[in-house]
Amino acid sequence: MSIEPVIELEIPARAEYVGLVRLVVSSLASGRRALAEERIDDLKLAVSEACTNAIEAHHDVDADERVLVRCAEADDRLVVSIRDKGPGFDPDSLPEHPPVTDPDRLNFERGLGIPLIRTLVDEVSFDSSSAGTSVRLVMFCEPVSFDDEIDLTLDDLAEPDLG
Amino acid sequence: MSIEPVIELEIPARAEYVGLVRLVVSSLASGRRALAEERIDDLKLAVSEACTNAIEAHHDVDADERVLVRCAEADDRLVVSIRDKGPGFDPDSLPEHPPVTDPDRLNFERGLGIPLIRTLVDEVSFDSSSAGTSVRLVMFCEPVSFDDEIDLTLDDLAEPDLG
Amino acid sequence: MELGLDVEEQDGTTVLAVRGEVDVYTAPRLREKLVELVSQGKYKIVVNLEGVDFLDSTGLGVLVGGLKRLRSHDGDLTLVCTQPRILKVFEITGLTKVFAIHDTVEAAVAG
Amino acid sequence: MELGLDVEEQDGTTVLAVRGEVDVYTAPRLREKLVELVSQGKYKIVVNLEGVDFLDSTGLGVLVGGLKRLRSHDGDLTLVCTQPRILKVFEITGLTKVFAIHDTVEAAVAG
Ligand SMILES: Nc1ncnc2c1ncn2[C@@H]1O[C@H](COP(=O)(O)OP(=O)(O)O)[C@@H](O)[C@H]1O
Ligand SMILES: Nc1ncnc2c1ncn2[C@@H]1O[C@H](COP(=O)(O)OP(=O)(O)O)[C@@H](O)[C@H]1O
Repeated sequence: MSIEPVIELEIPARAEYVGLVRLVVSSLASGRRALAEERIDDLKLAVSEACTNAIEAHHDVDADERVLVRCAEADDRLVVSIRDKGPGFDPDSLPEHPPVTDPDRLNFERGLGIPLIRTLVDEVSFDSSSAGTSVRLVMFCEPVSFDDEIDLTLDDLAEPDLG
Repeated sequence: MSIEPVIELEIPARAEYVGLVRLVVSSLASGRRALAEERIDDLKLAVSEACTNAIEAHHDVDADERVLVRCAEADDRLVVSIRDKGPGFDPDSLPEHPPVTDPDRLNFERGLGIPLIRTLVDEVSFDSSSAGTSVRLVMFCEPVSFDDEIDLTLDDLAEPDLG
Repeated sequence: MELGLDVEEQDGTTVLAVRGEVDVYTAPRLREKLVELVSQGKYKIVVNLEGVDFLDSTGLGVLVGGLKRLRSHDGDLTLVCTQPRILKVFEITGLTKVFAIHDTVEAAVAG
Repeated sequence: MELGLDVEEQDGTTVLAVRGEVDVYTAPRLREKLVELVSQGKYKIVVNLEGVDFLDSTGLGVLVGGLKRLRSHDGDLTLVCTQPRILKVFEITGLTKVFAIHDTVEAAVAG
């Protein structure tokens, strides 16, 4: 598997440019026959959430800062990374929401971005420090994907049929 | 007039990515109310021609080279520059085609890109050396534009009516 | 990026039809519109998402905020949505349990 | 980026309907198709550009090359195009004087 040359898109850290990032990512993803439309939508939403966070991270820092989006295409995957120079955060200690059945849930308008990202893409990793954050999203393109693996039942995991 | 922050898009020097550049430029241009749809198409075509040249300039050099597209938005204009690291050329000494009425015209499939660019945008400048070429395209966005000026007849240029 | 927001009254219910992309850039306009409607005393609101091409967590947050606001006036905010890719965002986040989501404006207005 | 190329015979003329964007990436496919048609002895070709969203100088070059090839067989390549933004490219380059450009496939086939 060779990683193909990369597309880089650098935008001002401003809300109005997130749509452009979505456009670029979904255009690249649409070029991949192996990626179903539904998964393109998933990647687009995940990238949009990560970009929104990157832009918001700069609100407290410097409005002239920029967000860098890199898209690398390989035979079997699309990798999108979103880098900001915001203050950083710890993705493993985010507050949890009350359960959706709790009336108190309505007090939380935020905090859905990262849970969405985690659900939508095949792999996500965060690299965050006080110098900034880099979020790396991976979407596999091959027909036989992650989903199939997850759908394995315990029976499938039993001893192979040697017949 | 303040020049707004810039969008940068860097692509591999490959034909398949020119469409992405068009998409980005026309998306940015569509955000400008003052720019008529027809002029967005003009800018899109001019950028596409310049990108095509940039990519072709790399064919003889290094296929791993990259093309950088920068879009700057100001109140009254959109500026798109396309930079390559190809061998450079002299835009002022390009061969001319036979007139379209000459049957020999059919022997020339190429050489239409730069004439198109010159006609389509409001301003174009080339900065070319053996280290590469940068093409800068300017499209004015204000309703009162270049076209109106060019449409002036000799009468309009006569002495002002002081009445 | 344009966000279309069209308001219509139907049988004492306010139907807000949203068109376009709801994201961090456009969601503030949706929020303002909801606040405006509540301040006009519209406490039964149906948000029609059938014309929405894209909805992110910022958009979800605005809808949650709107629901909260309306509930505090004993009102309600319900949704019209049949598009799988938009429904999916509500499903993943569990918000299908928070919002009443209808297939048609008629069903939503009938409550 | 897809380029649609559909071939149809009409009254002894070959109609090639092009859909999508014709640029440096897709133009080679258009060129190959024209070469293929000529090698099959199709010397009267109408290229229908009504489905084309974008056409650049590479596309123009391929059409000029096609016309030259057909003329050398005493054939012809004519165009169908009414879209202003596509026509404009022919006008600026003066190629409206090189190609016969028709409003409809019927007119082009009738010659
Ligand atoms: N790139 C980032 N830089 C700094 N903080 C971040 C970044 N991404 C996320 N965070 C932090 O994580 C929190 C949760 O993010 P998220 O789940 O996307 O929800 P929301 O953005 O709506 O708050 C954010 O509020 C923010 O404090
Ligand atoms: N960025 C560039 N780098 C090097 N040479 C260039 C560049 N742009 C244009 N040229 C030269 O100018 C010529 C004319 O360009 P153009 O009018 O676009 O027509 P075409 O690309 O079809 O030849 C090209 O063939 C090439 O030799």
